[in-house]
Amino acid sequence: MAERNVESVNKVREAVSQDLLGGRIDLLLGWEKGHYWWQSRPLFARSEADLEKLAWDSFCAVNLSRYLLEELKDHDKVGVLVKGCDARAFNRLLQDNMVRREQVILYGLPCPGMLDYNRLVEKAGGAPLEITEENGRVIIKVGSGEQEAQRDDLLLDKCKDCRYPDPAVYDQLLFSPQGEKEVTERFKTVEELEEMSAEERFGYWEKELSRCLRCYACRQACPFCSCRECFVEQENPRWQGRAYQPSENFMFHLVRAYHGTGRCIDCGECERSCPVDIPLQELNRKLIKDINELYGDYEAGLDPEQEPPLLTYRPDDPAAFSEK
Amino acid sequence: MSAALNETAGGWEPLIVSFCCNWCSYAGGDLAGTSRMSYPVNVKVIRVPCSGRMNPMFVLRAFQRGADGVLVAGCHPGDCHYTSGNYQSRRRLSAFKRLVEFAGFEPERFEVRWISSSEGDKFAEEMTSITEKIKALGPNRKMRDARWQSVTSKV
Amino acid sequence: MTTETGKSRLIEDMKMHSGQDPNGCYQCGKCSAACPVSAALDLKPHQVLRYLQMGLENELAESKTPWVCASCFTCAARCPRDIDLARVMEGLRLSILRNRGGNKFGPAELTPEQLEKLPQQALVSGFRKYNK
Amino acid sequence: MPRTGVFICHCGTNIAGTVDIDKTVEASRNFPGVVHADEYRYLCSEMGQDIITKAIKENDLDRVVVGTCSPRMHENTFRKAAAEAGLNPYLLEVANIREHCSWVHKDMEEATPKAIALLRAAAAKAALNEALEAPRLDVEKRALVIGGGIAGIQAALDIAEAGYEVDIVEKDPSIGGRMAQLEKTFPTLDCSACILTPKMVEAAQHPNINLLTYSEVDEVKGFVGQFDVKIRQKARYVDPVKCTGCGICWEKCPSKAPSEFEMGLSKRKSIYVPFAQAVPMVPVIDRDSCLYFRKGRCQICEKECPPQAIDYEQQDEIIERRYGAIVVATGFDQLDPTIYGEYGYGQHPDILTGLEFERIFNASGPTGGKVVKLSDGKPPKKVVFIQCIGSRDKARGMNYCSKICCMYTAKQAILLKEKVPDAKSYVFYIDVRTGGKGYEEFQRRAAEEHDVAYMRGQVGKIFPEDDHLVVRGIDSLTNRNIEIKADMVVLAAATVARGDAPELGRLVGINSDSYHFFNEAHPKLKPVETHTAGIFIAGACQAPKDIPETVSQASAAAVKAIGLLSKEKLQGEACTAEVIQSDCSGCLNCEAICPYTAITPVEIEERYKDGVLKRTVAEVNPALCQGCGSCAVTCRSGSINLKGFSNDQIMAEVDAICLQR
Repeated sequence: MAERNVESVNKVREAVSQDLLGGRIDLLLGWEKGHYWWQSRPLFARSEADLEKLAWDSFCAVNLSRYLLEELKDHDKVGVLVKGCDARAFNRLLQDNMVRREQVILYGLPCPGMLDYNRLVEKAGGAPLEITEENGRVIIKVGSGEQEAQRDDLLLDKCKDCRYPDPAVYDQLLFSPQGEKEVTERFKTVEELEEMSAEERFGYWEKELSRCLRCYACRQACPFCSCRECFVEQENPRWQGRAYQPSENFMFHLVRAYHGTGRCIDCGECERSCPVDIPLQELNRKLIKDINELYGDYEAGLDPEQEPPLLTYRPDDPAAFSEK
Repeated sequence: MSAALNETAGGWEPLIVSFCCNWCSYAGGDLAGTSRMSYPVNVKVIRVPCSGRMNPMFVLRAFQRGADGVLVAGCHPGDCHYTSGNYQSRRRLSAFKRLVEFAGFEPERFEVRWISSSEGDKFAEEMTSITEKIKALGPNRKMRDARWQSVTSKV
Repeated sequence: MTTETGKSRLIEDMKMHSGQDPNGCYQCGKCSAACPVSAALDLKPHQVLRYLQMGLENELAESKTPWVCASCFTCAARCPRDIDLARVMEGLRLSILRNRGGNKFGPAELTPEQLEKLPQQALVSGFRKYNK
Repeated sequence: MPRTGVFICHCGTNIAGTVDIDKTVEASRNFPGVVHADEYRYLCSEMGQDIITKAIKENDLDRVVVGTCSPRMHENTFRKAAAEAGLNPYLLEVANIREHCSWVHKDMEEATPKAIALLRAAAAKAALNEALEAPRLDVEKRALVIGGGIAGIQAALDIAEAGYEVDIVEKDPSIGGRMAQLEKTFPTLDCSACILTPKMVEAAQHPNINLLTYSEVDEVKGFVGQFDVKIRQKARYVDPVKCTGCGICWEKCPSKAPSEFEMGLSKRKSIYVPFAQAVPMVPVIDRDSCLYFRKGRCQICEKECPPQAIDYEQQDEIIERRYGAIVVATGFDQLDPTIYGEYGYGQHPDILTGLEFERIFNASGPTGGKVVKLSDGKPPKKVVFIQCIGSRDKARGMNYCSKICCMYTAKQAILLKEKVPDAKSYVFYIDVRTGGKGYEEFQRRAAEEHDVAYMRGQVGKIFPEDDHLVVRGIDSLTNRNIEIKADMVVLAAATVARGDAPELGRLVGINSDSYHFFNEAHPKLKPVETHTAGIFIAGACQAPKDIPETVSQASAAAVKAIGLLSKEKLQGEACTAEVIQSDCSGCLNCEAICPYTAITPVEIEERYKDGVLKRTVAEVNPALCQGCGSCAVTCRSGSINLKGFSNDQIMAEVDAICLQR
């Protein structure tokens, strides 16, 4: 991935610089290398110099579409690099009328899946210094030598279960599409939890959610959380207490997940950005599984024209309760 | 803590909050009244214009405030005074019911029923059956807001 | 013989055995009209229902009807009040049998050896049937 | 902090019987915000309402909580009392401590704490009530009557007489409905056509009435005062203006089909008018049996028609009009007795239903008025009438009594005696129910003067034998089985709701009971109104009834409609939704689910840094909003709220109701 990496970054930079420097867009959202070598953080490129810092490697996990909410207030036209999940996030914002399609130029990047630094550390048995990638294998340089592993074993959770690596919407597609991936274990954890008894499940979630310190990183990273004032911060009515204790944590996470019914694109950013690693994606996946089961398969963000499940109905809909 | 539960002299009595839609289920409740039927006193009804008005947050709020069971009652699909209120609430509350069960609530804790304005007997039956089921399950500790109970039980 | 609440024991037993409530009948007579053996009955089926409603247990006990009834279900299939007359007749037969002659035997009449040998199940059902 | 007054009603002993009034009043005193608590035996009485009005003034209360019967019963009464004291009526809240408490819990120890909890919740909600104004809506001065039977005609005539425009939508090619199929009517035995036809002509000629026959309602939107209705006028393939009703076309038409009007007992042509006195006298072509439409041949009607009124290219027409009020008068069907194998209906031509037998009496009926057996055309010697076929039948039929069968059977028995003097009638009945004016005397005349043998008992079995029908019944007064060798059997089949009634109910927005008869707003006090404002019902579509009752219901429904149309402005719904536009993110989910399309996007400008930010937010049209509150739930940030049932009010109610057991 390394040499292909340099070549691909140049391809991206070249495609983007025409528009940025040509004035078609006044801002480009991309990635740049962060403080550590295994971090790629968002880049707000406005000039030639900014474009130099552009990066496209195996750590560009951050969802850039989310930044459109703020940036489109100050810029008329914005360009954004979109992987599969970022493109579906864009469709989410489009469907929620948060963005106007003509305001944004989308540069599609079929995504090979991003690596999980913790898995690198685990595989390397120590702090890895550097990695190189060739045809599906990763060579990790670590103090005492090298470790090698299949790339697929080192992916982030959200990339392991990713069905649509290719962007669902784009203006230019910069690389050849990867094609839809076969995903079998998307609801594995959900099904395991469903097997448990009510008490065990409550125990599981009480343990997980007790770590939540209500920093709301999950809400900030989430493409479907676009309210101007979130219900947790409202005073009249005071839906939600401020203290982080079991009943309040449950209230926040259950309600946020419920707000994602038929809207969550399963991009996993909430789980990835959670500082205390709560498996938040499982709550959203439970709702996705139930909506698919009850009201027909629906993949949020794929097709903005398709009616979201909770905004429509059929008179003969099934119900999860007795209708006798 | 146990003192703060709904302890009464005769042992624990469950508290059931029932949100009833004004046009059908609430009228069904009125009919149960005029027909002098009886159902357990544990059930307390809050009137909402339509089952479509049922925000899942009201259900969670009830559990936080110490309710042991919540029953939402609306018109039979097709009978809604606002034509589509119960169609929408059927989807919303189905997804939400599965979610709270996934979070660890027993299925009997939160239930939804369609009760028409001419089904006074069904209204009484449903209220009795949910009370008995919850009595068998025992008090609900999940999502109970301990601070709120102890603060207010003195009032 | 009436129970404490003044109801006829025979009829209460019939209700318990058959699970049918004679009060549901409004005497339309359709059962008797269709009954194939109606001619041979001293009390027509709708009359049996009326006697049950009126509590005339002696006439019912003496009547031939419950024994002539062939349980062909013609009446039950036609009853507009959804009463299963065939089961009513069956219930009637059982309660007549069990009330005839009062107590047959109770635990006191049995010697310890008999109590030893007889299977528990037989004892219990015997007491239930014949010990009123 | 609000100044709330709590008023508890004894309701005689209805509440006081199982709720300790004094303890409730005491408890109410220490609810948050309560400054005055009182009680009275009958709060809904004049005296009671004065107590409330006086207390509001004396203690300058700005919130009122009334602990009485269901708000569905007296909320308006108490709101008016509050308004009299100058308090906005929507600042009053009712706690239902009768139907939902004292009447359903017998033990005072248990019922009192519950009543207190319900009152606490009402007080918590009242504290957050705001003064609301109901919008004033204009009323379209035009009524729609669905169904052109005697009920629809009578309602339309009364509304038209009051000076308002009325459209009658009738599914069949002619108005007249069931009554047109009758030969004679009880109890006066006057000829049905003689009293109906003048009404039909009057309706056709009335300047204010517009007849839309062979038409159906496709869609009803809007609400009281502004119903937008789409009516599909099916293609007749005959130009009503040119057609003179001369009848040459249906004389010459070669192909035939079973006549619905004659209940299938005889045939009609493919181009036809249902019956001789049809109004309008304009035929329709039945596509399924017409040779031209099936095979592109014939076209005799087009050739023969003097005014050239036939037009094969005619298309269905959709008419869109606005109405202020709607009267549903769609009538009834007769039960199909084939579900009772024991009666053999449908297996022998001489076993008929009451309506079919009525057609046989009719001069323009299948037998030209001669009462003969359909099997061999000979006059019947013995005719057996059987009552309660499908009525009063919990097992396989309808559990109710169809009310009209005892009378029309007696009438048919009398007509039979007049037409076939040596015929003998037998009537098997369970109970003869003839409660109307002059009904009992009429029925006794049948039994006494027309030699009709009334047998108290049902029939168990009917089967054909040689050239007659063996009827096995019973006379439960003599307890004797009876066997009659009858020539003809007439089944008094139950009156049932129209097959498409649930569909029409859903379309128009009114609900129906388990038998699919439309639900009246209140069985005793509002028999012709429905739960949907502006929509009224009349006649057999609400429950089985005879012509006198149908006509009086029709006039009642007409008066209700006139009362509505005569208003300059209508009071709309006060508890409507409202958008807090600064919070609204503009996702417009609310617009997507609003059943009344009352929410529209609107562009607003907001201060942003040094400039101005233009963005789209939602806006509610209070005139269209009916207050269902579905938008308030689909809005994740709670930026759209429902006045009267707002988020904070319901949350406050939940807190208060969970507080004290």
